Amino acid sequence: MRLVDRHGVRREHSSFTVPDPAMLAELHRAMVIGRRFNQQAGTLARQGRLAVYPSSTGQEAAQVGGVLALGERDWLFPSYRDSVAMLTHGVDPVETLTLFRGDWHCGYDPHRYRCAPQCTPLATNASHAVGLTYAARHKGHDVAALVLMGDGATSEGDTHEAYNFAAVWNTPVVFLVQNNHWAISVPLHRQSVAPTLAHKAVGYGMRGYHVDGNDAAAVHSVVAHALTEAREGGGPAIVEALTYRVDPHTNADAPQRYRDDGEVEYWVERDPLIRMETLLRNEQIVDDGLLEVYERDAERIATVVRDRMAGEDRLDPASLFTDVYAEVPPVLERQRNELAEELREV
Amino acid sequence: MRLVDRHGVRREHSSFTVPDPAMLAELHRAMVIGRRFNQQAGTLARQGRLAVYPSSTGQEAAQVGGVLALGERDWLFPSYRDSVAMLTHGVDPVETLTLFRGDWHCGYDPHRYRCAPQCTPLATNASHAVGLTYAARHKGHDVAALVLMGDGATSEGDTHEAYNFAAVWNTPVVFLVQNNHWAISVPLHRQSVAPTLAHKAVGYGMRGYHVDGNDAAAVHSVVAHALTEAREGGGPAIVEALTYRVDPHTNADAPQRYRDDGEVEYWVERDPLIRMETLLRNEQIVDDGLLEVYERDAERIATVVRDRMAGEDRLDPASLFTDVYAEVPPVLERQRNELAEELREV
Amino acid sequence: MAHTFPTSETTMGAALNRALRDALAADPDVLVYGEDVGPLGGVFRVTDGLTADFGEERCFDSPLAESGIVGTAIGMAAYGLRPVVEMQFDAFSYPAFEQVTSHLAKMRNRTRGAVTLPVVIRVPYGGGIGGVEHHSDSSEAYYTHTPGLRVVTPGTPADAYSMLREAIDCDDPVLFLEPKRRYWARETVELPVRTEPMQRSVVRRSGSDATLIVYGPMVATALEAAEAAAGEGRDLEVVDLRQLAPFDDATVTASVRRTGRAVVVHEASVFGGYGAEVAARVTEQCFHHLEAPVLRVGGWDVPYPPPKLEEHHLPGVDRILTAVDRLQWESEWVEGR
Amino acid sequence: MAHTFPTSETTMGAALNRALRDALAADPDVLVYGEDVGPLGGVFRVTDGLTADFGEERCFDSPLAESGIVGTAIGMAAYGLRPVVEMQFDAFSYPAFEQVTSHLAKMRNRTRGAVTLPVVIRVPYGGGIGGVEHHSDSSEAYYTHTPGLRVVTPGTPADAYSMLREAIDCDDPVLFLEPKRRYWARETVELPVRTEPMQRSVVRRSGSDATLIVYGPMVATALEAAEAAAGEGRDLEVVDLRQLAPFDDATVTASVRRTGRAVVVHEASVFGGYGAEVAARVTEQCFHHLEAPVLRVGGWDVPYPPPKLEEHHLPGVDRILTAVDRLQWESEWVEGR
Ligand SMILES: Cc1ncc(C[n+]2csc(CCOP(=O)(O)OP(=O)(O)O)c2C)c(N)n1
Ligand SMILES: Cc1ncc(C[n+]2csc(CCOP(=O)(O)OP(=O)(O)O)c2C)c(N)n1
Ligand SMILES: [Mg+2]
Ligand SMILES: [Mg+2]
Repeated sequence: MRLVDRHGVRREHSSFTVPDPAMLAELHRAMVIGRRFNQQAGTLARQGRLAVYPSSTGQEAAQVGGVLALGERDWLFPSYRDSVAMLTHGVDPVETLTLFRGDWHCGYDPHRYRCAPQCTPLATNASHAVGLTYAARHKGHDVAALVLMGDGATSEGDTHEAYNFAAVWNTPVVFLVQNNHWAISVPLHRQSVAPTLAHKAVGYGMRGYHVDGNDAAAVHSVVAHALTEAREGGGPAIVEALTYRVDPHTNADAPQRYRDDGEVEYWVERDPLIRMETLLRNEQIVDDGLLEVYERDAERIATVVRDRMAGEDRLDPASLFTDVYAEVPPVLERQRNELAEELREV
Repeated sequence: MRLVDRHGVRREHSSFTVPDPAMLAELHRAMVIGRRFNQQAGTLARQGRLAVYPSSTGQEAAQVGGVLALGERDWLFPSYRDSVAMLTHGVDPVETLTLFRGDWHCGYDPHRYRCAPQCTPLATNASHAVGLTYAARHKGHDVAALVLMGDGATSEGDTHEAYNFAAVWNTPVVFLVQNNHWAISVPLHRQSVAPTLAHKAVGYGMRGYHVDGNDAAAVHSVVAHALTEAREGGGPAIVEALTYRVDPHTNADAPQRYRDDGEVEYWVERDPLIRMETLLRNEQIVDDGLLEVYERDAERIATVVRDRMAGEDRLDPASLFTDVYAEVPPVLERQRNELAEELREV
Repeated sequence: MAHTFPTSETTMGAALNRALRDALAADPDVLVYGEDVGPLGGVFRVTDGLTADFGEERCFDSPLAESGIVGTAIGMAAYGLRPVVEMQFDAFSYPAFEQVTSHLAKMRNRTRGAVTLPVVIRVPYGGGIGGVEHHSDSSEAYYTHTPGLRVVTPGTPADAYSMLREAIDCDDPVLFLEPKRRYWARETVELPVRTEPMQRSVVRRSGSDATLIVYGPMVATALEAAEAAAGEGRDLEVVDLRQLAPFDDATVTASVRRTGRAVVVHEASVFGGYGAEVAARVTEQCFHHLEAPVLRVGGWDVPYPPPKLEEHHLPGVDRILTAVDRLQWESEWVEGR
Repeated sequence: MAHTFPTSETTMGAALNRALRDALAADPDVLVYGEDVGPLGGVFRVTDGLTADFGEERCFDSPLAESGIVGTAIGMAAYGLRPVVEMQFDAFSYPAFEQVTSHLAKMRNRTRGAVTLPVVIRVPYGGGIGGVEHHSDSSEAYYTHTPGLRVVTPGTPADAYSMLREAIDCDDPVLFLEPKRRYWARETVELPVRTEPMQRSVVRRSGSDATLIVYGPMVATALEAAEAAAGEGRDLEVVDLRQLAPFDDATVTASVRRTGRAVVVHEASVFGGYGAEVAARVTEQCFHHLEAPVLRVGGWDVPYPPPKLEEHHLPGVDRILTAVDRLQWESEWVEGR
């Protein structure tokens, strides 16, 4: 499924339509910011200011397209690679990086942003989304969820269980599989021999959509449609967005060991930002002025990130003990004192 | 897919044919023996001679049809409900019951019968079958495997992982799902909302077959076909056999709590043995004499089971320690002595 | 007419059922689900009648997938429900191990307290019922070594009621281990009842010579052993730990300082079992009060055996008393000979 | 011309790689698979070059599913192969917990020895590398409490080589825990090398005042601590346990009987950790030789912290020496005050 081809030209589709101009502009803006954010985070990682950073350069359309289809009360369930999605969803950029900076695990209050902690154990948060939307319905609330997962993660048993619970319980969840062709160094054909990952939907009685993941318009349109259907009781859905991770898996990766530069080039030519920019320019939805504004917005966020990252936060070692249980139990109280003693001695 | 209807009449099918008369007779014989075996084991359970027994009365066609499609060197991976399959595969009837009698866990040497231990943790042996056939191919051997699993077990993550490994590695495994409509007290619609369980194959790039599980001819024909394809590199397959557990889940179950007698009656009318017997008689494949021989064979096995179960085996408590590691480590040596000491004192 | 104060006998299974009922009635956010907990009432009938009485919305059967069950419970709890889920048997909780360890236990910590997960996982555990393989594991050590979880286990029907109510009300995730072979144990007690707070260990029997430290299925066995020992002139104290983690050792260390001798008893294999923790910390804290090393009694370090051998595996009165006899009652004992 | 005997420096990572190479060369039934172990050579490069040198049939990437990885390895081993699989990080072995616990560990026992499962599961474990959450767990206690598994962990490059070769040759399933922060630790040793059999603990440093009992990543730290203590006039012995289960306590009990004092050190949380077992059994067997209770040093009883706090969580030289100081060197110490 594609609505805008790689030359920025609209394609007709029988059941999906290109989002309206305002949304197209919004998608582009979010991608511009996302791209810049990935760059900035990459720099911070190289400087050692982040312990690690998994970039999503090349995957902006999939993340942004999916997230901008969410409603007010909907939740996002991101993985470690989904900073751009989180940013677009409204999570504070610096809080997005807390995990990678090593300051804490989850850097934000999930309730505040309706955004679950970035998930590292692959596929394990998919069932959380099912439970959360189930609970919301149980309480009479209209809340849907978008789960982001990779192609590799679809091999995990937890993915299967979550898909199945969602289908059987008919909870409003859309599973957006960013098929970026690689799970670290493992190519898709070692992960699955299904015709597409969207075909997995069949085995759960779900709807499955296969979409050009570098076409933000298409991703948005499909996810929005799937969310609407799901909200109306039509059940959850799998959306497979075909895309590519242009950067290494993380800054610690060595992609030359497992993939050709040629492959990367192929995908760089299909850059989601260029495509959207061409469309927006050709159709005069945005002009140079607005594009510059987007760039400035992106730059501003990058600067904020850089500045707020510059200082070294003093982390209180005693915070190790505070949020393990609702109340600090005596055994941890004693250990807190022991650590305080250690710190006094040095 | 059905080759013989419930009135014992052949049905035409475009791609599958009814097995030859000898095989039909063999299928029937195995079902007669299986039915009697289930009865006998049920009696032993009621008498307290078995700790527990999960009967498969009603499911004989699925088990027998699947197993008789296996070749000489092929392996069977049964669950706790598959005594009839094991018996048909050649496992000693008393050894089949060891687990339920509480004498030991697995009562037989898996290598001797090419039969994995009966599996209790649902779906966990499916990946073992994938690994085993992979290893056989690695060694240049032509070995396929049949995994038996229930409808409920398809919800487990391990099922998904095994299906996927089998598909990606292209190992010759047929997953025969005995859909007996219930997972203890949980009906299928709470387990899956897929059109059929065979549809799950799509998501793995596998072939899926949906077959009348009370039609031994159909099950045999489909499993044989799937095994042949798999052996030839066509990949693994899922065969869903629609059948019914006529007895309680185990002798400890209380089915009146969750299902109607009417449902049971419906299925009793579709008894796999009666159907096959009608066919065999109508087509004069067997006569009364041969049918009596089958009954006698069944009776003989029942007698053997009863007799060999009558005595109380003396289990050596020291055997607790022998097969935990390849050699008994010092720590278990000491514990063995402690237990011996305990036993001396009483 | 004079008031009569009714007393009644209850089993542990019935007490748990009543606790679930009362929790469902008290709080609309509580819900119960798992495998076969609906119309069947669970394979041990602990959820008997809940679907009928509270409706399918409050007690229902889920797909057969333990990781999914715990995972969905995490999501529900994050949104403010208080799910009580069941793992049908101990060994069938292992598929959920990643969800329990990497999410359930850590979510509060990961989010600096922003996300609270009041999930109760009920696990019928332990042996003694003649179950075939995978139906008799004592898995407490896997969970007690996982910070962020509360691990509790009742030893009596009254505690079963009270602790389950507390567990459901608790804002920490709770592994609620039910000693399945005591489901039919009876006690005369009027429900609802509230016993000591679950994080406190209790002295079930006072004694002056040595302390038996137990929990769950072994509480009754230890009391029996203490009776038998009394016949032989030895006065044993029995401490029921109740909440295994986080552990408050005040009660047990006070007891051991008094008696000077202790044996920890559990069904689980001794090696790396929970008893090791108890023995180690009691020794750390009571070293100079100890007349003998704290001994441990439990299952052997072997996979749980088949039904016909479980009597030789499980610790009983005799094995406990043998350990008590080894507590160096003569003064010139030296180890390692 | 005179023979020169080459000596060379190797890292633990390189030693493990060499062990895999030599095992692949020595036995056609050995094969290596897991996530990213193929062309990438593993995220720690321990399998570097194996696919290139031995072919895709002998070392390859599997689908991303840990339970499936262990499950297929079980099937392969049952058919006579000797699979060596990798769990990419400690916490990512949890999805395989059921396969490890209910099948891998028990298969020999379940089948009365008919089915042997020579599977090696390599797990890079522990912290100290600044890993984000779920990348630094010390999960040994989960496995050491599971009878049927061998759990081993090397502390030096030479042991890494030798023990991995042994593990692959061993007919028991082996959890091979690799202290990931020591992958880059160097040692001058000529490979191939065979050190002591893995089930034996070894004294890494002799000393007379107290015994430090360690394994894996803490071996180097303990030796450092012993050096520091020597400066202060305390002579510490360091025992490297190596095989944690099944455990042969002869070496360690002999040491403690000699020194009369002991501290067990590991990275894992202390509560319910492996150190509890060591402390408990050493106390049982050496009670009258002990001048002080066996103390335990480890991580706090909290989830593994984020990178910036791990230095405050992990036991280091100071925490070890503080514990040594608490070993009641003055005679009138009484606990509980
Ligand atoms: C349960 C689990 N196993 C292994 C890992 C280690 N790991 C981290 S990322 C990754 C590859 C994931 O690939 P994919 O799902 O395609 O997502 P991508 O990184 O491509 O976005 C692996 C194996 C993990 N995080 N969790
Ligand atoms: C992992 C696991 N979870 C739970 C159970 C408990 N249990 C035993 S049988 C059963 C139902 C299985 O249903 P199904 O797969 O349809 O097989 P059937 O019994 O109908 O043959 C359950 C839940 C188990 N054995 N293993
Ligand atoms: Mg990917
Ligand atoms: Mg069924």
